Amino acid sequence: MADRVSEYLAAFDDIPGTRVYTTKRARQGYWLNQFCMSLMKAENRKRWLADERAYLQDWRMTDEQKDAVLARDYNRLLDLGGNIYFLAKLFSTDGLSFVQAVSTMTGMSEDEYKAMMMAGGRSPQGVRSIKEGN
Amino acid sequence: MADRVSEYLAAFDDIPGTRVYTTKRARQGYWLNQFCMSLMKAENRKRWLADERAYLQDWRMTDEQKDAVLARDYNRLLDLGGNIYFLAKLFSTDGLSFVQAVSTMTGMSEDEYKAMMMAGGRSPQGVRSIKEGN
Amino acid sequence: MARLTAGIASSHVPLLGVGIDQGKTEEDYFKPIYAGYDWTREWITQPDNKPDVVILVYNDHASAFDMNLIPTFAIGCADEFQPADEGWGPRPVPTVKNDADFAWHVAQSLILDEFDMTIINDMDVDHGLTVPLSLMFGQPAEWPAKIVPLAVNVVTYPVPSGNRCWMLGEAIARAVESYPEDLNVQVWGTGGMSHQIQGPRAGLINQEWDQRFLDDLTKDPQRLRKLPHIEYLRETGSEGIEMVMWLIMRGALGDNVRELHRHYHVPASNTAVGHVVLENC
Amino acid sequence: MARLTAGIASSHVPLLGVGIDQGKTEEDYFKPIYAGYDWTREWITQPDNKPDVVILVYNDHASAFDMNLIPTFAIGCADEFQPADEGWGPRPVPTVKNDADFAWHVAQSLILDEFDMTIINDMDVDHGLTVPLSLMFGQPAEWPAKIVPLAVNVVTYPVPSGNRCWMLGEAIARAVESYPEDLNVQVWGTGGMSHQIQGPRAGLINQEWDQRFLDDLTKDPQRLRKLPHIEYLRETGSEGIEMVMWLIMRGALGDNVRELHRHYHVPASNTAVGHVVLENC
Ligand SMILES: [Fe+3]
Ligand SMILES: [Fe+3]
Repeated sequence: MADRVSEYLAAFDDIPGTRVYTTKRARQGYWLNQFCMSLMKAENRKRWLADERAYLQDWRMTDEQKDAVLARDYNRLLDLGGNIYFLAKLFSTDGLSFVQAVSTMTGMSEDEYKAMMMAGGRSPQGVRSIKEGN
Repeated sequence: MADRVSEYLAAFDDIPGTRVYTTKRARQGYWLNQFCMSLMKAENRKRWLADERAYLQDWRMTDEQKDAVLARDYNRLLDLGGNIYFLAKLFSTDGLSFVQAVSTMTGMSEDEYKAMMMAGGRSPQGVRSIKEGN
Repeated sequence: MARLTAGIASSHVPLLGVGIDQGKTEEDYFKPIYAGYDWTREWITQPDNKPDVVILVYNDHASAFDMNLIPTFAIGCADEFQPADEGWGPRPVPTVKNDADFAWHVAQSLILDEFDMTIINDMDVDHGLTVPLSLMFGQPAEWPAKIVPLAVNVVTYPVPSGNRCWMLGEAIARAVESYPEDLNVQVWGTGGMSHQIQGPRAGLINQEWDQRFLDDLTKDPQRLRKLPHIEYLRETGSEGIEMVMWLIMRGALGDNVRELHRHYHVPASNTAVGHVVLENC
Repeated sequence: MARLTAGIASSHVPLLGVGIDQGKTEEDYFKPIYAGYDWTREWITQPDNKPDVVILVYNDHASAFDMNLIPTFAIGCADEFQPADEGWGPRPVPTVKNDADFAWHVAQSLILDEFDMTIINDMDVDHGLTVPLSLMFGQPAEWPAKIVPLAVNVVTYPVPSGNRCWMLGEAIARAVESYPEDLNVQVWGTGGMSHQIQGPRAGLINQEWDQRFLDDLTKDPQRLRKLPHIEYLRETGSEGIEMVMWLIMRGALGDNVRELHRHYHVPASNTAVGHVVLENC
């Protein structure tokens, strides 16, 4: 029997500039995402803001994940298994809106990104498939 | 459309000497069962054994449920929404085995009940259906 | 006998909750977004249209469920649910009250229909559920309807297929029809439309695709039912996948439906806002 | 390619764990119970029969799941699971190690097959899972196979139908066959047979019914697939319903199976112990 699961997942890698949150990413990012969840509690946010490095010591994340958290490098965090809804707890704690945080992943300035959205958003033209180049 | 759910559930009431753990019972027994779950932790078992009445004050159970817990009246507890797997935490904390606790619901002594089991258990003859009397 | 009278779909962008909670609805940015809901806020107060119960299909955004628990379909059967603290404090909106008798009936009926539901009795509900309530009902002291939360996993892949969502909708319709009490029941599908909030391609919006999706909710729903996940992802952005939840709402309605109202606006935050009100013909 | 080589069914009576843990296996009461597993403990050590992975279908008995969370079908995808403290301390048995790559593959395949699985990444496993391990593997320092826990709700009604369980078994077979690694996979169904551990009717045992159920696992499995819940309850006691989990194991095997071994004994605690080893013809 063909491996439907692999076929299903393989197509996701063909989408430009997109990391679909597959179970592979979910496993890689387990502790990273659980760390983010901890920031849903006000007392944890306080401890985190007081000393980020100390707070991270309690979490079984890789050094790469910790560095990317400290750097707020969201594309890197996605590559390391972070999920945007979990990462949202991190940028919300920083007081960033979704638009502000999301813009940091696009290579645009916040204003450029906002202007693109106001003009109707990013066109799907050319960014549907790496293989098809459409 | 006929109410399949009601039809499905109604049949359960026709079984002699049996309380099927329907969602109705699950709702009625919610706090009773959650109280039982708390006894899975050693520190809670210790507090419970030290002062049962005091321990029960923390739980939003009805007075009937509390009295039945204190009396270890398992048939009554089933009627009040208890589920046997949850109630097992209570009789396990008392050091009772499943056979010992279960025998208290049958109107037999523990020895009589054990003898029945050794002889092949209770026959289904006559206790399949209240309506059919078989 | 309970009656399934209408289906509503709407985006559930968190910013739209913020806009309402902070009194910004008249600002230039927000005004055209909220204006598209005026029709519905009026319509839904009419005696024939006011639901007693809403089965509110939404997804949790890492609020009630973390990586330790990923239910494909979860139904909330508790008496009430509190707004979640998503990292900036809970929304100042009323407690969500359930019709627990009805919710348990639906849960039971769905399991008898061979849907592998997870029953949840203790959870907070996030913007996915509370923002549509604010959009449809405004800012009342109490929500004017009972709410059955039905949470769908659209975060960790594979999420349920469009076909499975549609079938769940059909089973919801059977559950409603078989409930003896006389209730006006609506099913709401939330999330969508185009949006991608991650990676270099973030900000993607596909108005053409979205409008065709809205068209086909009435014209060719069977096409939508068969759309594979990859099409949502390529065409509408990674978070556009939330639209599979609209198919639960659509599957719960009959073969033929009438579109009573449509609203489409770009942007709200990173998202294309879509909203329709449908009734059975 | 992974191969589904055999199915095993067994009761999971907690007392049988106690008997092993407390070294009572040679006592008069226990001896004939455990003797029926000798054949299997020998068989399973043979190179052809030793599973690399067991998909172990069981139910949680208010250990990992309380009334706040009732998943119809839950699959454990974490790397390991600890024996639960069920009220008298955890059983002194090895940690249960998963093949997480395989478990996630199965979970994904089942969801693509339109089963509404709940994925669980943090849970303790109770006697429902650990007693069959002890019966089949004895008391090793480490369990000799990786275990995928598959928990089924058979406590709060409605539980999944026999038909749905059977279909889940078929989908498990597809998941196994589509896994690229060369693994010997077994599916175990646990629980049952006749027992009722509550109410005045407690202690019910229906040997005739149980034996016919065992017969029809090979002779007429389609009859078993269609048995309604009420028949299990009336005929085999309220906890006899656990046998629907055997149908997941049976559904995962092919149309024709051979019974390699059978064991049936009354009583263990309140329960009729049943055990079979099946392989595809
Ligand atoms: Fe959303
Ligand atoms: Fe059991």
